[in-house]
Formats: sequence, C-alpha cells, structure tokens
Amino acid sequence: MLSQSERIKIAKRVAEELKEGQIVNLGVGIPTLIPDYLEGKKLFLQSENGLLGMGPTPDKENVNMDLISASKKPITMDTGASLFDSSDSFVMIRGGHVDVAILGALQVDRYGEIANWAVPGKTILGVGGAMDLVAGAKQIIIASTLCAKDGKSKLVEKLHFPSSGKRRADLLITEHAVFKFTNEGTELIEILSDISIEQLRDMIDVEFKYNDIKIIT
Amino acid sequence: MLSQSERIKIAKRVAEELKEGQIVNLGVGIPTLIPDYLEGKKLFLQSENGLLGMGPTPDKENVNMDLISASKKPITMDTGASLFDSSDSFVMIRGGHVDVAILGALQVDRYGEIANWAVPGKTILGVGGAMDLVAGAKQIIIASTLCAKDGKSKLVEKLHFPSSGKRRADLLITEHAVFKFTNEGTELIEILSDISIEQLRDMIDVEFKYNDIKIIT
Amino acid sequence: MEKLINTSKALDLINNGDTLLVGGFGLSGTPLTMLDEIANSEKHDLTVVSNNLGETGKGLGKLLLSGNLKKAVGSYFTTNRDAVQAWSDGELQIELIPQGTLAEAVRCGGAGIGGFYTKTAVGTKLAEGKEEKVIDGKTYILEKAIKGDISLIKALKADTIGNLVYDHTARNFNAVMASAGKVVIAEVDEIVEAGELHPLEIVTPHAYVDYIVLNKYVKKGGAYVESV
Amino acid sequence: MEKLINTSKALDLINNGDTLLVGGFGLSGTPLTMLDEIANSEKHDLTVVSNNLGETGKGLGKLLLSGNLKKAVGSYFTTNRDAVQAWSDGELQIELIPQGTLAEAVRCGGAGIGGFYTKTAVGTKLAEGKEEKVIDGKTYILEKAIKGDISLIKALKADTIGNLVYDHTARNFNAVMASAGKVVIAEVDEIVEAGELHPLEIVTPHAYVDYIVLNKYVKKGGAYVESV
Repeated sequence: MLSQSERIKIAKRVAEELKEGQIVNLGVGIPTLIPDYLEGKKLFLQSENGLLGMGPTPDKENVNMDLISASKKPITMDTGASLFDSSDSFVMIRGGHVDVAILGALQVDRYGEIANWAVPGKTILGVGGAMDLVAGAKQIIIASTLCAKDGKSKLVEKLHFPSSGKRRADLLITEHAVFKFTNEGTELIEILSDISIEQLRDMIDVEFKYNDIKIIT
Repeated sequence: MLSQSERIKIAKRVAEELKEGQIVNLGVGIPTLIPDYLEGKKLFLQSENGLLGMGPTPDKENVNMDLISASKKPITMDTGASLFDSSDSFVMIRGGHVDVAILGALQVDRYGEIANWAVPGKTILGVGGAMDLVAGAKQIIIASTLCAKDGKSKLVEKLHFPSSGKRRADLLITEHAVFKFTNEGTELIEILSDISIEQLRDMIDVEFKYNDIKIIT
Repeated sequence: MEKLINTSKALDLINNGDTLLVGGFGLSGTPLTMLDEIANSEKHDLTVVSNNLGETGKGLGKLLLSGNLKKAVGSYFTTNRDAVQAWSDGELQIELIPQGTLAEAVRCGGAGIGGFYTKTAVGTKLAEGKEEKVIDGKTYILEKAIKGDISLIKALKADTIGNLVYDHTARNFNAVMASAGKVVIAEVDEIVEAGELHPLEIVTPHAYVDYIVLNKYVKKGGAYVESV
Repeated sequence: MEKLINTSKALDLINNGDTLLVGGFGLSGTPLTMLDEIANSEKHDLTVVSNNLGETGKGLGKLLLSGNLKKAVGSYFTTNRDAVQAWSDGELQIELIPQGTLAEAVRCGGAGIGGFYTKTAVGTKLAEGKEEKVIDGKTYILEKAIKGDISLIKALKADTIGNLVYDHTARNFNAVMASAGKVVIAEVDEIVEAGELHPLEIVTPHAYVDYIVLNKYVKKGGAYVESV
C-alpha cells in the first residue's frame, strides 16, 4: 500500500498539469485528493452522474444524498454549476467537452492503452463511465502506483487485463516517476523519488526512452 | 379554393376525433382552426420548435417573436407548458410520445401513405418536421380538401408525388367525406356534404369500400 | 387527478417477464416505494435495466434478495456484492454496458432511433460481437436501442398533469428512462398544481408520464431512510 | 471576462470554406449580429447548417445575398425565395434533411457518436443512397453525425463563465449547435455574474461555449428589429 504522503505526492504532481479554467473529471482514489492541491487554480469538476461544477464535501447538516458525486459521496455545487441528466452528461464526456480525465489504472501498455475495469478470473462486474471517459476526454492522465499490490509493474509491454479502449493515455503519474506516451512508446520525463533509472528499469516491464529528465526529490 | 365554412367543417370534424388530454401536433392551414372547435376538451398542443402546451395568439402588446409556433407565429404558453430544444422535441415526436398529428397532404394513396412535402418538377425545398411526424405520431389524421386546386383527386391509387414515409395515415377528413385506411385499403366511413356515393366514386381515383356510412349534412 | 394511482394499482401494471427501466444512480433518484412493492410481490423473471442494482438489501438490491429478477442490464454492479454473487452462482444474468452507452441506448429507445454508432468501448471485450463501422475515418461500434415495458422513475415533484422536476443529481437516468417505457410510473415526494412548475424548470414534460405514485419514504439526514 | 470578445475578433475565427452550425428557427434564436458581421465581410465558400436560411435579406438570408455561401444544409428553405432561386440558378448547393434528423445528427456530432438509425424518411427520396437496416423487425436508415468548424448560436443571457439560458422557443437548435462546433461563439443580450443563473435554469453548460459576443440588436414589439 502507498503511504498517504506518496498519494499526496502523486495528487500534487497531477495538479501541476492542470490549467486554470479546465473541465476535469476525477476518478476514484488518488484523483479525489487533487482539489486540495491546486494552489489557487480554478477548475470545473465534472461528475458523470450529471453535474458540472462539483464543490467540496458539505457539513454533515447540509448533506443531501441527491446531490452526490459519481463515487456516491455527498458534494456541494460550485458557483456557476449546472445540472443535467446522464445522457447529456455523456454527450459532454464522449463528445470531447471534458478537458482532462484523471483515471486510475490496473495496467497501461507501452503506448498508453489502459486497462482499468476488469481483472481476468475475478468477478468485477462494473465498468461505469470508465470507457466513455477513455474514449472521450481531450487529455487522459493516469494517476496510479507504479506497481500493483502484488508487486508487479502496472506498465506493461502488452495488456494482460481487458483494455478500456483503443484511445491512449497521455501521461502516467506515479509515486516514483512520470511517463509520457507517444507513438514511439513510453518516455520517462520525470523522477519523483530517490529511485535510479536502473532501478526503474528493473521494476517495470516496458522499455522506455528518456531525454531530459527532471529529477524532483 | 375551399370556403371558410368548409374549412371550419373539416376542422370541427377533426376536433371530434380528439380526446381529452391528448398531445396533438397541428400542421399548417386547416389544422390551425381546430383549437376553436374543441367544445371544452382540453388538449396539449406540441410545437416542433420546442414547446408542449401552446396557448392562443397573444395580444399585440404581448408578442414575443421568441415564443412562436412552428409556423413562426407568435403564441402564448398554456398552464403546465414546458420548453425544450429541437433534439428533445423530436425525441417526443419520433419516439411516439405525440398522440395525434394532424397534417395536410398533397396526395394520399389507398392505404394511407402520404405525400405532403414536394411536388415533382417544382422547387419546393422544404420538408420541415413532416417526415418525423409521419414516422412518429401515434395517430395520423389528414385534414385536407378532397381535390387539389387543379381539380384532381388527392386520394390516389399510387402516389405520383414523393412519399413522406412508409407509415400510413389513419384517417382522411375532407369537406365531403371521411375515409379510414386499413390493410385492405380505403374505407368510406362518413359523408359530410350533399354528395352522393356515386359522385364520390367519380371524383376520386381510388376504389373504396363502405359498410355503415354515417351521413352528416 | 387522473395520473395519480396507489402503489398496488401501479404494481398490477407489471407483468412477470417484463423489462423494467429503473432510474437512479446508486440509491439517488431511485423509486424506493415501487421497488418495495415489487419485492413484496410474487412478480418474477423480471429484467431490470438500471445503472446499478442499488446496494445490498436496498433499492433494486431488495428485488435480488426476494427473487424477482432474471436479468440485470447496467454499468456497475460491483457495489452490490449480492449481484456479483448471484451472477457467479448462475442465478442472475448480467449484461454489462458502459454508462454512457446505457444512457444513450435508452434515450434512443424513447426517440424512435434503432441504434447508434459510438466510439466508446471500441476494441474492448464489451464490443465483442458488435458491428464495427468506420465513419469519416473513425471506428465506431453499433449499439442497439433499449426499450422497456415499464419505466419506474423517481422525481422530486410532479404537477397534476405529470410534468416532473428532480432533486439535483437525482435527475441522472430518470429523464431517459421516462422516455423509453411503454408505461411510465413516476414516484414523487409531492404533487403541485399544474402551472406551479415554471415552463423553464420542467425537466420531463408530462408527455412521458402515464402514472404518478407517492413516495412513502421520508428524507432524514439527507437520505430516504425509512418508509412511513 | 475571458470569453467575451468583440464581433470583429469573432469574425477572425471564421475561415473561408468553413462549415458553420447556426442556431435559430425562422428568425427566432438567430445570431443576427454575427451574421451581419459575416455578410459585411469577404468570407466565402461557407457551408451553413441551420434549420432554414432566415428570410429574404434577414438573418442567414443576408449571407445568401452577399455571396458568402456555397452550400446550405437544413430542413426548410421554402420561406426564403432567394434560397430556392439561388438553388435553381445553380449558385447554391442545398442538402435537405428532415428537421428531427437534422437536430439529432448535430447532437451526435457533439456527442462522440458517428451516426444513428432513424425511422424518419424510410422509403422516401430523402433516404436515397442511405444505408437501410432492420433492427428488431423495424426498418431504419443510417444518418451520419454532423459537425462544424464554427457554431454561431444565440442565447438570452450568458454568465461570465459562459453558461447560457434561452428565451422560450428561441432555444430551438441553439443547444445542439453549441455541442458540435470546434469553436462555439454565443451571441447574447446580456451577461450576468457567475452564480446568478440557477444550476437548474442553465440549459447550455459553459463547457460548450468558447466565446461570447454581445447582440447589437434591440427588441421592439417582440422582435429584434434594429441594430444599434
């Protein structure tokens, strides 16, 4: 398990990628930490159950379980928020009107193809909006640990887990490093821990290039 | 040309077909007279530019050309009216949520197939919502003169004019008679003028059956 | 008011083997009272189309426990362990559809549209057996429209003619589910006079609503916790 | 406010040969100010997707007279004699589409959907050359999604972040046109502070709006008659 400080490190690094005024859909887990680390940048959070302009968690007295996030947690509405139904919400998502989707992943292949909804042999019968977000968001950032709980690299040459769609992620931000995906494959662009490039090579199952690596520790 | 009293006769007869609480889309021409002859029956008028619950024409001082009918005339809103966009309006129309469409026609074939949007050799470049209404309304009533201005029967064995869709009309209500369409063809069900059945046979180009004819003069 | 009926009469509209389109996301916007009515009935072999199957023993989860269901079509069953278990045991058929595809397929069902080509799920297991088509250089898969025999939806208020408004994100799937059922039953907290809802405020026009029933649950601490 | 620009800057966003998605039904909900700007410019070979071409010399009718147009896609050109004449003279290409198909095709263009099977127009001249498919025993035709380079829409009010509300039936095609253009320019009568429009009142969320321009026309006797 990742420590809370490592989770926060990932969230902070994702937050750096986001630009003032962007429309962002946050997946479950680490992405939900991001709003705390925006340092004044104003984002518009989209929630696939029908809201643009998700605000912070309400006080207990103000909870309305008919004003919830896609994770089914009580939320509030930001200034300028709007409400719509599920079909219109996915017009927004699938139609390319969400600037950035920040997703978790089970695996990511060397070109950025994502597996984030099912594990072979396990009965995970849920896909939710994951495939729509993968197909539709303008930019896709994966926020995830580099390795799964069993220690295996999530970055893989070829997906063993079922794909979430042909559309590839743009960035993978982990506790150790940031990778960029292009038509040539995986590129290491940043190191975020005291790990060495050699150690990274040992840890993950994908060949990666690097040019100018920023090292941030 | 039909006299105003004949137009009103048609409108009144159509009004008899309509039931309390029905959702009705009225085409241009004779159908627009219908609201005056409902004798207390409450209908909900649908306008394809985005309104359910069209009310009467406003006073001159209350005209808002952004509250108009599909014929682009100023209207008002009835109690319980709702507004929506064009795509949602045609979900309502095409999806079978309008009970009755009352349409004009250039020709109707013996099974009730309608031609109401184009004349061969003439440049009528407009279809509007006609084909959507033909495809989608639960019941289709044609309100029309029996013959065209050139004296030719509008009821024809086969359409010479371009069809508005495979979906057939249920009724044709004219100044002289009411016809019903079934899989067997045209059935005369009512005579509305002093015309004889022989004269009707001479006038129109379609074989019709009849059983119990109501004669209303 | 003609559209207002009691829940037992509403239950009579449902036949064994029917396909029910049920609104809601999690438990928000769920017609809890009608679901209780079904769970307490002998209705069986029902197919439910809904984003999820409620939670264990709550909402649609009750129907699973009381044996009313044959099949569930939705996007997310993971949060109800009973559903996953029933599927593993071969007691429940499950058809998994991406959330946006589900919403659009139901909208099409209510819109006179037979199917649509979506970019979602292209190249995935959920696209297996589905027709692929390249349109203007991009690959899409064909998804067929979904219709139902009965729609069970939940709104905040109805007016006396059946116009509906929803509570914030409880709108979710309710608006599309309302369009695609042969018979549409809306469960509401309150009925107001026609004219009290502003034309710009109405989300579901009365054209889509056949019957209205009153919600027997009361909201406490922001959630519908108990039936009265 | 970042999204507010003047009309000449908005005009610069339009290139010769572009496809413009233009809101409006008749003259209601038409971005008259932006259309004046185009009619007074040298822009040419534009394709316009709009329900109709305004009226003679009004709205989109002006662009026809000033020679900006190559093609018009819409459902009803009969009320503008100039359009019919220009088509007869071979000066304007016209693609006629049923009104509901037009609205749906544009919605699909903005929704990541490549095309849809509709029951409208099956067996008619407007279905010629279009793929037919039988789905669950019913025949449909395939209609492809429509997208544009620029959307020109007209709303009543915008808030400072770009949320829009419309005046009654002036909503018409504007909401769908807003979804399917690469660049969306909304012409509005008034701009209010973010937060002044209620979340339940907003029809077009700001996600769809790139730029806002102010309408120079003033309403008199219920219609936008003169530019100030």
